[in-house]
Amino acid sequence: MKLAEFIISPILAFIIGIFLMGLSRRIMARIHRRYGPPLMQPVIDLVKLFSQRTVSHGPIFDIGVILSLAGTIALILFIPFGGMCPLEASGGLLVILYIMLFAPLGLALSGGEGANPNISIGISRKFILSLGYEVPFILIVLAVMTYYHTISAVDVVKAQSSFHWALFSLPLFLPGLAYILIIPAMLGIRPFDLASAPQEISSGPMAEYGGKYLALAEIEHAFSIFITIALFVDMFLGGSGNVVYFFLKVLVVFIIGLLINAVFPRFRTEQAVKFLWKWPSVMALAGLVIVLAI
Amino acid sequence: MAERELELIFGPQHLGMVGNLSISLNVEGDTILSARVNPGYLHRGFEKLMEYRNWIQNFPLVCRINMIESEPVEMVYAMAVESLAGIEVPERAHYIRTMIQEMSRLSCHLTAAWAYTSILGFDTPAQWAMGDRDYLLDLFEELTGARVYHIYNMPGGVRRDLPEGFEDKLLAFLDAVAGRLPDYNSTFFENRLFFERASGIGKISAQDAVALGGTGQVLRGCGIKHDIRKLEPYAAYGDMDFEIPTREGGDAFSRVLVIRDEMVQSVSILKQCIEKMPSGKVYEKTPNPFKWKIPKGETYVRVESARGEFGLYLVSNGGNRPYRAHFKTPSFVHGLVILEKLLQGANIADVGNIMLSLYVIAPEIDR
Amino acid sequence: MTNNKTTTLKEAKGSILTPFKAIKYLFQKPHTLRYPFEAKEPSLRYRGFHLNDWEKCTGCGNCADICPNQAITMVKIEEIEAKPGRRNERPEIDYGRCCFCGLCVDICPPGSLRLSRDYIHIDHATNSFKYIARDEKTEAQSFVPADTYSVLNASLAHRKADYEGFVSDLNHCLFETERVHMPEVEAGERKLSFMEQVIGYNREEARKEAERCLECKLCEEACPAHMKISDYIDAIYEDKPDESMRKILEDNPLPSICGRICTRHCEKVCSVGIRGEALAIRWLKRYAADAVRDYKKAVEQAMPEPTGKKVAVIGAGPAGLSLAYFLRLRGHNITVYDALPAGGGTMLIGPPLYRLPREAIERDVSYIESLGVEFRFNTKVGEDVMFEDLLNEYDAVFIGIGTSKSRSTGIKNSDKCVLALDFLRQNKLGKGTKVSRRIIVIGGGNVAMDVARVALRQQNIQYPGEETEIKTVSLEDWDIMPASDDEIQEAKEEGVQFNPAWGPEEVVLDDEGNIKGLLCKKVKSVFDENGRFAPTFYEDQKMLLEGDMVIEAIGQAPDFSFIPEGLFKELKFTPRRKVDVDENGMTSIPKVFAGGDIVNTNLDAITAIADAKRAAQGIDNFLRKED
Amino acid sequence: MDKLVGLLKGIFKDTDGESLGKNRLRVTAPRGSVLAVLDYLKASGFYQLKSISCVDWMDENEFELVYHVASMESPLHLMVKTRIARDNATFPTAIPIFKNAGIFEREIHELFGVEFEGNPDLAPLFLENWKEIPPFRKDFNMREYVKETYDSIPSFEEYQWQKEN
Amino acid sequence: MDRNNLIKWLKEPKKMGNKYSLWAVYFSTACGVIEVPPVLTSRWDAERFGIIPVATPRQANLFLITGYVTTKTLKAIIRTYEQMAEPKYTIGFGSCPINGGMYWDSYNTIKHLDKYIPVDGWIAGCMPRPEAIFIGVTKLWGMIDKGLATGYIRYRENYDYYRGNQEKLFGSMEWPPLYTLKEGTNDG
Repeated sequence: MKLAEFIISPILAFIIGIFLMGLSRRIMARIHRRYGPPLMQPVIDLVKLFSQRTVSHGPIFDIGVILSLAGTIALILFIPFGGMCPLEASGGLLVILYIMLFAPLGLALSGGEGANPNISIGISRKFILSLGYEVPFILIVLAVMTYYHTISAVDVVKAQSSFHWALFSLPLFLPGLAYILIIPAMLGIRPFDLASAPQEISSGPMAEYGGKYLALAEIEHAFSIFITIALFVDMFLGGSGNVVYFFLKVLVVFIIGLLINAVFPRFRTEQAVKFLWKWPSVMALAGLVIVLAI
Repeated sequence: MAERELELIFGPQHLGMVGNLSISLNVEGDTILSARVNPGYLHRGFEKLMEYRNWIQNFPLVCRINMIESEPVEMVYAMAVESLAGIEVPERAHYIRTMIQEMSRLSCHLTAAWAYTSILGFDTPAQWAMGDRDYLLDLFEELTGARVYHIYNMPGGVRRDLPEGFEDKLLAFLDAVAGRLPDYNSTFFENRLFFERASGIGKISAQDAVALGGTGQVLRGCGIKHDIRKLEPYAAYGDMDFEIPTREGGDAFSRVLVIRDEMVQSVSILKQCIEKMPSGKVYEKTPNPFKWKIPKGETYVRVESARGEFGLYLVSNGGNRPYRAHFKTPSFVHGLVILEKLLQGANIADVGNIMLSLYVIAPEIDR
Repeated sequence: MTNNKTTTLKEAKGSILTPFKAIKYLFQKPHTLRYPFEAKEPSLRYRGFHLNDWEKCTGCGNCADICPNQAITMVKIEEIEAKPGRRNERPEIDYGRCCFCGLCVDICPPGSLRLSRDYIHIDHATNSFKYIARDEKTEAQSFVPADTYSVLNASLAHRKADYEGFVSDLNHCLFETERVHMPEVEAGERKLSFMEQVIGYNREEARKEAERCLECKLCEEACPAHMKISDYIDAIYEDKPDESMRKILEDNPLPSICGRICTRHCEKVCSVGIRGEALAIRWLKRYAADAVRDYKKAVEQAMPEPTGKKVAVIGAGPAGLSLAYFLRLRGHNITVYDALPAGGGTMLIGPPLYRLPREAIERDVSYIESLGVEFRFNTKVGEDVMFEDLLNEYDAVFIGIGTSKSRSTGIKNSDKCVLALDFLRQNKLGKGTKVSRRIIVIGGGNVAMDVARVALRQQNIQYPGEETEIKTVSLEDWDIMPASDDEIQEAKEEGVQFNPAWGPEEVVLDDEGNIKGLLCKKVKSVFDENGRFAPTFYEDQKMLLEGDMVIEAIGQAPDFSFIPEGLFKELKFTPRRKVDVDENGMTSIPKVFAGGDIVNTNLDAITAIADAKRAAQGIDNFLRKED
Repeated sequence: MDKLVGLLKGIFKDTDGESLGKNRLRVTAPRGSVLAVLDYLKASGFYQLKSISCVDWMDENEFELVYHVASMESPLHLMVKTRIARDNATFPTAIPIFKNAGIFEREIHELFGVEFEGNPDLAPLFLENWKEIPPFRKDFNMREYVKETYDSIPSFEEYQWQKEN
Repeated sequence: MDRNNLIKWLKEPKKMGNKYSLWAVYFSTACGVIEVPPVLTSRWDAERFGIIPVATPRQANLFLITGYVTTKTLKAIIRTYEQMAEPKYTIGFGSCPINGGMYWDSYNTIKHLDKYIPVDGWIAGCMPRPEAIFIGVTKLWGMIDKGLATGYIRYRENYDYYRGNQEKLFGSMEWPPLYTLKEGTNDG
């Protein structure tokens, strides 16, 4: 049973991630007053990307991409959803915090081979941005862990069963809100898409990706969408034992993130960091203080 | 320091580059140390081509200097030829010209809105602006027979009279645009992030703006009330009642808001045009194009394009084709002098931001 | 738009919450046009691919000339028959060049070239972008009916039928459709004397008129003499009448005459004239001739080496004069014989003074004379000098006698009538005839008009202030009347009465033998089914036209009486009773050449000049071959 | 306008002014005094250099430089002209007077080949690897050049045909 | 998605993927680009067919050459084209790249684009309207289906010719050949 989860949970995560990617394009299109692509479009894109002849820039380049994807897939295994959590026993939220750094590292590794100035700028932006959101993120996770006195994500979910959602509990309301604010930053969407910023640095780290590499990066992106949102659902919306419910919760949160995406332009790097350290961090800190106080 | 210095080529193949232009940036981290604009990707040698074509053959040619807003180019050419050949344009043609100038200003500003917002990564208003502009292109098509290159303001007047029911369609469009303005306001112009991104960026003092040859929004964004339409009214602008919007900031924010306010004024001018439109003929026949010779002489004419003063220095040596034509395009100075200056010390995230707030259009630089 | 709500922004720094208003569009229907599932028609004026009505297109090539991109080339189409004024060339458009500006539409004189609203052509082969535009009416395979049309396979060869977009508009076309008004003496004034009716252009007017020329050169093909019309008009536009004269004199030695009475084959085919008024080519030629005055000084004609050959020319009409001129310029010695006291031939007697003053003729003749052509006036060949002698004495003989004999109707009492040429000759060379108060002119041609109008003037001179009348009778009805429309119009203005479709039957005399009137019968038809002249009449419808003088102006015939009978037998004629000449202008008698009205059927000066030009070349070749 | 012409004539030798219709004034100055005229004009309120045009009068073997200057307040537009020799054309730069003159001079340098002394940046602006005479000169035969340069390159069909034969 | 489409997907996923996921390299080569933003934005919305602009040529497989090409741009175009991943498709817009168009006698624009890089389809017009661009894309689909959109293969196989022409125009080139050149045929 556990073994099956090792396979099913990444696959489900992938399906949901891809679906969300398709959906995001539809929803954005609607706000743009247009129809947008079919929901299947990301899959079509993947098929195409995999069928392309691809230029490699050396073994490190390849390893970086794979590392990034592997790290993300590994991360899935630590996240409880739909009653599944293949690696629930080992470390929980702390491990998640740790593994989350893999993906940007992988990108940095492969990007370094690309010899394109846009990439190095993009990567430095990515790290600065991570610095921006990691601070509130750690604070949020800390607050959650402290509140529920556990480092296990599964336990956090369990503690919130029967609608004792953390988001609506007084101490964790502020960290929850802070999490919503940093979701765009974690997903790399507006107003925090400065790392990829196509109009500024030609999609930054991905500038030299093409074909299969880009496909892998897209898959990684699909996973990370899922992970980011699933974490929120787990920590603040009580997760769910049912895949469908879980998915619905993910959907709602994702759409909220999308709406932020739709109505703001992009931050400049220092503005982004300033914002992230100012509002979400303060809110998360306040939450932590409250949690510690009670 | 030298180690961390990177040379970054911005464009020509670049999502952030509207038009085919390239800027090489010397960057350190996110800061630009120096910038050098490298134009010429669109250089076709228009002024040379014009020397090979006769007065009428040049008329479809010149509008291609600026694909986004071809009207002012057609207009200066028509005005220059009229002034050299001494042609009087019928009154109605003046009004129609005013109308199409303002339509094209509106269309150009909407394009600018698209470009500017998408440079900021803000797709929503960008998509709206481009979508709304398309209805204007439909109107252009109705009036002139083409969406982009209208080839309509010809020496002697305009090429065809207004089609039936055109005024009503235009009015309907203007009302629709006016109805959409609150959306643009709330989503974009009143967006805090737009303020954050644009205010203080690309700041230029009024003195510098004048000394470096700035026109249009560059001056008006510094609080200088300068507009050829008022300074030296051409077409029917003398009869129109409008204001010159200005802002004091001198930064991208001010310039963009000036553009916005100008759209409001354009809508008002268009409505006045429809109201006051006189009847009569719209085209004073010019001599047969194969024989037409224009007496020796020279002239400089200028109009206020969407981006500033658009001028044409036209010399005739008495032949059937121009002896020399030289366009004074707003983007030439804005793009090659002011842009380079403003980019110094700017953040690389703001290259497109500054470039588009200066309203730089590459083909106009290259010609 | 002017209320505060929209013109001013609420907050200087903006807000972070208002942007969320945009989300309302999530719940609204998008405005996207779902092309190609939803189509959108291009506007009525759309400038798409070309259409060309081959029936209307004259192949003038103006579109190719105006195209700033040289996208249009004129391609020969074998299936079209070329004739003067209609070339068998049609424009081929290269869509690898075309910029869809529509200048070609605005310059197209017949308005045959239009732009359609089709604009989709996508292909991987660049050569498929060249296309000979042709109308949907004639080319079914390219143009499909609207119901079988599909945008998905639209191309140059798959287009909607009858889908016109940007079309020509005479108010906005690039050429001037209206002629510069030619000042004329008013009808009331001109009928009182023989003053020249047409005043002529002044410099400004001539330049303005010359400016209208599109230089398509259709006229040059239509002109029998193939004059370099565009060139001389261009020279007039450039304000260089001398240069213009030089161009004219290359092909036509009689600019002053032709500038007044030319039958204008050119203007009939003029591009501009298809939808507007044709260029006033004749008046421009007249302007050039009048502006120059002294041809010799203006042209500075270089004379070639004399050849020592001698050519005799019989008749100093347009044909004879031209032949003398052209041959003289080839270095031959020319002698011209004419029975009249001055040069000009038919021109001298035919066209009335108000149309062709004598000094105009003299100017042309004296120029030819100044080149060294010898004239023997008042010398009738056959009487004063024998034709055989000429044949012996000269290396070649040219007959350009024209039609000097008026035909008579031959009806009862027609001997009482006056013949047209006699009447005209007396009025031009002599003192003028005594006319009566009521005159009947038989004929509907230009000569009849001339006669009628001359007679009218004589009446006005001889009976000033009295009531007079002048009537014409012609077999032909209005629609087929051979006289030109201008002539008829002017005659009407001056007060000539017309009786078309009546045939003369008898000149009615009173008891004293004076003419009382002309009995006419109604014409049923003029031509038979083969188009030959064979009038039929309603014998029961008759009318008596009252008048006391009848002039017959029904046609002229040549007078070959000077040729000895033996030789005359050798002279071959065509079925239409014209002298048969070969491509060199030589008749069936060796050494004898012919031209002018006795050869061609156009019966006008310019054709005579063309004949002379051909004969001159022929004679020159003939003479040089002899050596 | 007349007053300005009078003033200019008074101060600078051989300088002439002529009105070209409404709000246009043509000032002709000899080579030596153009920059001084410009300086004077700037001091009297014509702050902005709009453009510099160059006209090639090949028949007279001269280039004509036209400085377009205007003030911000009045609609008057001045064209200050001077003629310079066409062979080895040189002219002092106007950068000390108008800061933006450099770019116009760079354009003229590229398209006409006029050397502006004192201008630090005369690098090619539009063209790359240009080997002919400057293209805007009247003796540059554009159509001939196009024929030689672009039409000499074989099309794909020609290449295939060549390969097969 | 109807059955036919499904079968096609199962049979030839590569082709179908390429067809319905055309990512255009965003390069405003010339004036024709003015009709591209309308196509991509809300009024016409090319994203319905999966067409989006992407930032770098590495990610793109559709190259819209929008209008006349100056020599300087041509260099950038070739560079961009060579960076794109195969299979890649090019569409030429308007008259100018076909036979010079408006600028047939300009000294700085090339007259026949297909002498320098392969072009899979041409759209007539100056400029091609959005509708024409859509139809152009459908035609490109048809060509991909039938295996006719093989410009990139032509480029690879006749690289001597293309590189030769490029060198003829530019003199020397700053970057090394993409494919190995056959010997002796370098002079085009």
